[in-house]
Amino acid sequence: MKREVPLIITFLSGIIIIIAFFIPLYPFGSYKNFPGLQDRFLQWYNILLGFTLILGIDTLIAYHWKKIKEGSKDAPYSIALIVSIFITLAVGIFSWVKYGDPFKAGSPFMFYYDYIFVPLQSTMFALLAFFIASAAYRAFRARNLEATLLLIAAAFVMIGRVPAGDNILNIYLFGYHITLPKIAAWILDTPNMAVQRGILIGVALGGIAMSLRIILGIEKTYLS
Amino acid sequence: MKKIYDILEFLGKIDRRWIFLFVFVFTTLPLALKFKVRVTPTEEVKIAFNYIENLKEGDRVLISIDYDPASMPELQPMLYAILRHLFRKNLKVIMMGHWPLGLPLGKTALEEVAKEYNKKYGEDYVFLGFRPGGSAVMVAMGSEIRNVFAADQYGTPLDSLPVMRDVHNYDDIALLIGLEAGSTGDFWVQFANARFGQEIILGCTAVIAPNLYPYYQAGQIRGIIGGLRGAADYENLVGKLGTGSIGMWVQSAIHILIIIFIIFGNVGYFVLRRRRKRSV
Amino acid sequence: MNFILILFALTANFEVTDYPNDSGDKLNIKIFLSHPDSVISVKVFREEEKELRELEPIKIFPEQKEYLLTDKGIDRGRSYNYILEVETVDGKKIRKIISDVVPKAELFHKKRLNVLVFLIFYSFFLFFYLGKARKGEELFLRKIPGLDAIDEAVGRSTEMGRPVLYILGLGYISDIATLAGLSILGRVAKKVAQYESDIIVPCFDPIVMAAAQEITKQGYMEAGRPDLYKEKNIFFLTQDQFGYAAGVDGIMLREKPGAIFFQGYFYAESLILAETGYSIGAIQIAGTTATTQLPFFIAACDYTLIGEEMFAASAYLTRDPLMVSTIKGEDIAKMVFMGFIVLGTIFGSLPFASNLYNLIMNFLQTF
Amino acid sequence: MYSGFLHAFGVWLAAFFTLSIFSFLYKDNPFYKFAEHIYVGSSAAYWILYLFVFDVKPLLWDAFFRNTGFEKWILIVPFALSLMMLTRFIPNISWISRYAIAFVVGIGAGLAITGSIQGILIPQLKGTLVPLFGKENFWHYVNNWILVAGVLTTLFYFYFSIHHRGILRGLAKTGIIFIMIAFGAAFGYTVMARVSLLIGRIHFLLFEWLSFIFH
Repeated sequence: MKREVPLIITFLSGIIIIIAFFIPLYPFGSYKNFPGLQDRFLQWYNILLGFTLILGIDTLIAYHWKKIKEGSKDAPYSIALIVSIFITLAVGIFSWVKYGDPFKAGSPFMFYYDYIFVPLQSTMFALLAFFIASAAYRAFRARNLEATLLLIAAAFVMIGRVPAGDNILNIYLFGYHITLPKIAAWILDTPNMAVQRGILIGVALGGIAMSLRIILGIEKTYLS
Repeated sequence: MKKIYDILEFLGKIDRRWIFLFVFVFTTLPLALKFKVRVTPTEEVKIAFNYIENLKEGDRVLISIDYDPASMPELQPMLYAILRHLFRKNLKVIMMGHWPLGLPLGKTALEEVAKEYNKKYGEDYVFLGFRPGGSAVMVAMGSEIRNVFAADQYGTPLDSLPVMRDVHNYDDIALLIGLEAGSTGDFWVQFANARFGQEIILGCTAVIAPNLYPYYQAGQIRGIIGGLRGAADYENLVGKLGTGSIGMWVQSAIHILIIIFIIFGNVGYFVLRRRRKRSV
Repeated sequence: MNFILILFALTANFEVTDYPNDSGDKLNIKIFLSHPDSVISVKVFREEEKELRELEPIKIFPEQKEYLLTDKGIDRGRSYNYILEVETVDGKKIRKIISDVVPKAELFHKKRLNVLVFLIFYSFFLFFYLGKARKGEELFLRKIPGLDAIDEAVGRSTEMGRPVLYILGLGYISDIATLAGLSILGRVAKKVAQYESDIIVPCFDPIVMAAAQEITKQGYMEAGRPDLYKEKNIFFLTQDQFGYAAGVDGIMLREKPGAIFFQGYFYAESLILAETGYSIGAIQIAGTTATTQLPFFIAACDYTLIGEEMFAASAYLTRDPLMVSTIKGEDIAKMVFMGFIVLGTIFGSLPFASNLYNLIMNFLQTF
Repeated sequence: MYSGFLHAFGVWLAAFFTLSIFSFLYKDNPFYKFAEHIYVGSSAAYWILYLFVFDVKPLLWDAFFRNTGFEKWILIVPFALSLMMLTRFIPNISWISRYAIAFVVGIGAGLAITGSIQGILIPQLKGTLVPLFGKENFWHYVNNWILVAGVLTTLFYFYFSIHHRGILRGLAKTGIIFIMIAFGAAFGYTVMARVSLLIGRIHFLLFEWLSFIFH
């Protein structure tokens, strides 16, 4: 009962979406102001997907709560985490009730967003500028043909896409004006495009195979 | 001769915190001294600009905020430049988003630029906000946008907003501009363009720009505005330089710095390998 | 010259057709105006039981000659009359009437036949191979060169008397890349057990950690050395992206592993991991489907399994019918794609084959 | 947006968090850990807030009071499914959440199949059918040759049902050359993205935090 019914639900909901894709007739497609099965299922899907956003939160709080109870050396950080969850939530709900919209410029929630959340998240990723420079220096070696090709293409695109590269190279070949930006643009337009297309097709084929297995109940890991 | 090899080998072993210092200095100094550089716009950005330039006055343009503060330095200047262009051409702007963490960024930019061109909310622009569902929202907007957005962010029903009165689905939207930091752009292409024929231009971070070229070549999107370079190009085309252009001088400096680091690293590597081959 | 222009009386016309591929509640109205600049207003009315309903007014642009309007929410199968009224600058009024137009519903969306053809063809081959694989038939998969690199790396690491470090990335148990990484872990654990060496697996997600412990223990058992398996070497580190990278860097510098494996789904932290791994001189074998991280791994690691090579490697190792049959099904689809591209480009280049080429292109048109 | 004092206090707060994250460059330290945990905590809270502001309120609450008749009472179904989803937080009855998750996964799979075939496979195939010779100028066709060769050899590189020997080995080798050039381009462009993030933060530190020095 606990395993069969979910598989049936997955099968029915998946099949109806696929059938409604091919058959516009009511009840699959909408007719005048009677929503069809597809539009109604999508509406329910939107509502439910919102709830999946918060699914991980209980494991997060449980994990940090355990660290506080155990009194591990990282306990103060866990306290900071749980406290910041509730403060942000309280500030958010207060702003929503008071201003009718938490994003109203000047509301306490926007203060929290502008001066705490934005700096934290954007600085977190700004670290990468340093790491990409040190990784480029310490780890990127032309150890074989493949790595050499990668580094040459990288150098062309890097120098071709910044203003410094505009007038380093200026030659005329077969009536074409060759410059570094044009080489970089060509690398992105043709070889890069062809490979990304090849990979895109491979990923799409894999995704379709996985989705088919999910609908037909062959793939059950999502139920674990 | 041995002295030179020692120096070359040393080049391969500089401590990484020196590298961090170089990057910090070459970013802070040019910014502090406000170095500016003129960029000649790249082809795809010009094509995107011209596409918007050919839209008719009063056409409705849907902007989708699909990024968050982690991609703000690239996409926020791009959003400002695009909004200035749209309002200058008296196009109607409808803003929504799939990344809730980035919505306030979109809303702040929209209100600021709207004030700059004294546009009226409800008449010239509208902010719809976010609905969970991703591709399901995109498909629902293909039949009737009110199935998903019955009201705007402030609770006003769409029918009482002049901009939205005769907008029902993609047939009434001249162009969709997606500002992408992840894979939401791919979904727009699959569900808005392939299924309903919606014309799309994608502005994106430089990380995912290479992944969008297959859509551009296949004609599924009309233009790509890639990374800070794309933002600076668009600022140039619109004729109002902003934070996009300021960063380009630093980009030049750091890119050259990194290429030099790669060369140093490889020189040190090959010297070491030759010495080890001879001594073993 | 302008005398002739005035003689050209404005012609306005319109045409009402059934909205294609719908549930029968819509009609398409196309309006033609020869001189849009000399038109003040255009009104379209639908006649229902002697009562005229005006449709939404349309905005006229001086240079646009054609306008498209959709009349919605009408009854399938009922016949309707439409009236077009155009008012011109010099006060003239043009009236055109089209009567008994019937909106029809379509059973099948004709523009989406290409999707159905592909779906049927692809599903057939996927389940054809699944059936064969489940019956135990031997399905050929070429050996992935990366597998030799994996065995060699473990060998050289144990020769130097140093442990092996295995990183499963930041994916969850539901990510395909993490599942592939776990099956490759099984192979590495077995090799490590044979060489009587140690394997360290710091994890990002508790559920993935539990699976990793299970698979590593099984690897040691298959090598006949269950006594060497140390559960404490497979532990949960942290769930923060950069905290995890910093933690793993610390382990690398302390334990100085001879071989490091990055197999799973990675984000921007791949950079920090691969760089420190290279700096301690370890042999690094990476594998991920995250295309944005592949450039760093290729440049910094000794060998990298690119995207689908990871699935092929784990299918080759585990011989799991589901994985093997999926790869065979995908291969058939790729072969058909390659054939289609070769034929399509040739037809596109030969002038006499152009109508065949246009037939293919129309078949592939999605909207 | 904020009064003088509030803005100044906010900028100093932002600068504190910016510098504590940057301290990670020197080494992992308490300041970084403290800032990082606040980041994880506050973003978790955002998701809870967004659930109510953008999902429960407009799609359930407002929809219930706006609609009438059948459309009004049909909303009981998504409401019930949402409660079933929430049972995931209660250990002994968390298996009920499987029904709601099964529905979400089923719809997601159906959308993925139709989206991938119609949105990726068919248009990408159509985009590759470019002419290889004809009246236009010579270089246009060279470009098409390279494009088609790139797609074919990349697809062949990820083809696992045949040994890569002889001529096929050459095809795979060409494939890997194309792939390396493409990943090189991807790496080159990513550098710009990462550097932009740093420019954003340094720009903030200089012109907002130290605005009394730099303006």
